[in-house]
Amino acid sequence: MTVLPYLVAGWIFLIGVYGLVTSRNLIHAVGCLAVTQSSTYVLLLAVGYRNGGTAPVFSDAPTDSRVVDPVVQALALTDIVVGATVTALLLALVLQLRKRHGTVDPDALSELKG
Amino acid sequence: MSTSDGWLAAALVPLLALGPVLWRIAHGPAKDRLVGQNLVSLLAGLALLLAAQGFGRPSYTDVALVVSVLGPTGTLIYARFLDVLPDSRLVKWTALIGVPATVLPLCVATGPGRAMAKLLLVGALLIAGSVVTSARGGDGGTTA
Amino acid sequence: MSFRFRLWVFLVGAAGFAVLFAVACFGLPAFGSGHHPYGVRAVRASLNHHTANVIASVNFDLRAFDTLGEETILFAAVLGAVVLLRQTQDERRKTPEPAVVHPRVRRFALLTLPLALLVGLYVIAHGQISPGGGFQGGVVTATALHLLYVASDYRALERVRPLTVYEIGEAAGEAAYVVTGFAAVLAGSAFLANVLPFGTLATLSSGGTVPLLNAAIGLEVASGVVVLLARFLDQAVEIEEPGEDEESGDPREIEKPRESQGPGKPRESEEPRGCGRPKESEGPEASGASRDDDNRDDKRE
Amino acid sequence: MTDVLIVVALLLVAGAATAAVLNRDPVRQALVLSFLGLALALLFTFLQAPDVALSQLAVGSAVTPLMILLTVRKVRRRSGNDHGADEPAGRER
Repeated sequence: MTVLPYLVAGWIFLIGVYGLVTSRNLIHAVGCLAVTQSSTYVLLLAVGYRNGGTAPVFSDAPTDSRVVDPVVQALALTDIVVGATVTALLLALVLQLRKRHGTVDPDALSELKG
Repeated sequence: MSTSDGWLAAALVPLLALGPVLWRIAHGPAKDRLVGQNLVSLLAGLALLLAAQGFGRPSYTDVALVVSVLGPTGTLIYARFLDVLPDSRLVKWTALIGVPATVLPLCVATGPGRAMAKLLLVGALLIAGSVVTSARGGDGGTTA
Repeated sequence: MSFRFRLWVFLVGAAGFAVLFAVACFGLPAFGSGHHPYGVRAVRASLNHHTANVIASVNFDLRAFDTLGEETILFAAVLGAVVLLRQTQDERRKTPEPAVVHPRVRRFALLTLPLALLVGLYVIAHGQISPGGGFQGGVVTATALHLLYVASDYRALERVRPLTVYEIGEAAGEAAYVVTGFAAVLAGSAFLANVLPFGTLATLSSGGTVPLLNAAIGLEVASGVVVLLARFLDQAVEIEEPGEDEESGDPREIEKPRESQGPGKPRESEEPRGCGRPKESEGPEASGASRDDDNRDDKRE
Repeated sequence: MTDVLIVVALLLVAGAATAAVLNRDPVRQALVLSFLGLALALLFTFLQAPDVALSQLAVGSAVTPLMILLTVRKVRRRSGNDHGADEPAGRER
């Protein structure tokens, strides 16, 4: 239990990169990138967790309760939304590629180049 | 085992049920995948409600509230794109039995007040969403 | 770089990463332990500013300048996607057939729509008190709006969704954030400093500038996601490239059991109505170009 | 008890991530990604991060898969021409 969350984060990262490397479809590759991104959230929140802690939101908890680390949560929170818009940008690029070169296979694209 | 542990143990039930559902989503035919997606949001909503009670933080129910709103929306959008909205007795009965079985004890535990109103709202949304997206003859409509 | 070679490079790199990462994991403080000096200080600072939700306080008060950066990335990403997905000269719009929706689905969607929008706004508005905030609530609101698409069809969504307003809304959100920052400067403090009275803990008006910045972000994210989804929907449903021939379209398109559709329901006929079949204006070249396209594709494969 | 919940959610997330990568068809992948989004939201709630859970829920369960589906739809509208360019079956080399 002491390292399991970290190892899971590492596994998600590796499997996501594996998908990126072996992908034959850019849309699939963008999905794999989204998976890879989620490994960072898991790692960040795992680092910030404290046994017996509760969320650092004091509307329904006493202000002296033991809380988990809010800083990493703030980092992960903004990154998730910004990451989604970046995913959208990548998908827009895929659509452009498709329009210009008629394919979404990265290998076929590099063949086109020469 | 304290009461809060009891609630968390109850949250484990829908959580463990998610495992087989993942298998169906990853390997099943198109119809099963949509049923799976439907079931996932229902089970996740129940697990979140129970966990909120188990952690003693009523404000966590906000997450369940968002699940109950976005879950059926997501299913209907998928149905629109895949042109299929299968009727599923599994989802329907899970909702009709699971949601009251979860929400009513939670209401008893929280007692009357704003928190209880929110619980009932989430429960109603979960039931309505699941029934609409799983009843016989339902259809996401054709794509356009 | 061949596929096999690439895989080998990955495997070597991944093995190295796995070993180093595992070693690093055992060097980290055990899960659930350790002390968090920044966390403790953030909680203290947040309570000093009467903000119940410490995460909102970190985002919109302690690290407000960083959030401006994040917001700008979001703005730029949306702008980039909009530019990439605009309608080019050789593309034409076609009117999609109105969709046939089961009345029960329609009723459900129309009833849930106001509720879903309300939930989104609630999540934004309660950002400084309970879990939630502009980032999350913005996305929820934007997604909720698409219940309308589920309820009837894309045309209906377009009619009630003036896109320009959302484009302006996105820019206004970004601008409001910067203006709030400069207002602090005018008040004789630092850029984005929290200069307003803090109010009482756990009320809607607590937290000084936090609710303002929160609302600005909520506006920007909601508008940004609506604009993004609108562009993607435009591309997928309405805009048609020259040579995009629906009838020879892939029958496997997305595996769909046709028979599951109700009887008498017309299969969505995507063929453009009246206007713009290849006989008109740019038609011949267009279909010719597409044929060339096909040949090239065939040779390549 | 919280630890048990966290471990189960972690295993679900790891499984969903693996399934999302190994499903080569983007439409299938989109559905698995939305499962991954919900599983992550559950994990984040158990890690006492409801704010992050809300964010992940909104983005991961609806917006990202929807955009992937829309892109697939646009790309496949023409794909009767080049056989199998988007189809996972046709591309073992």
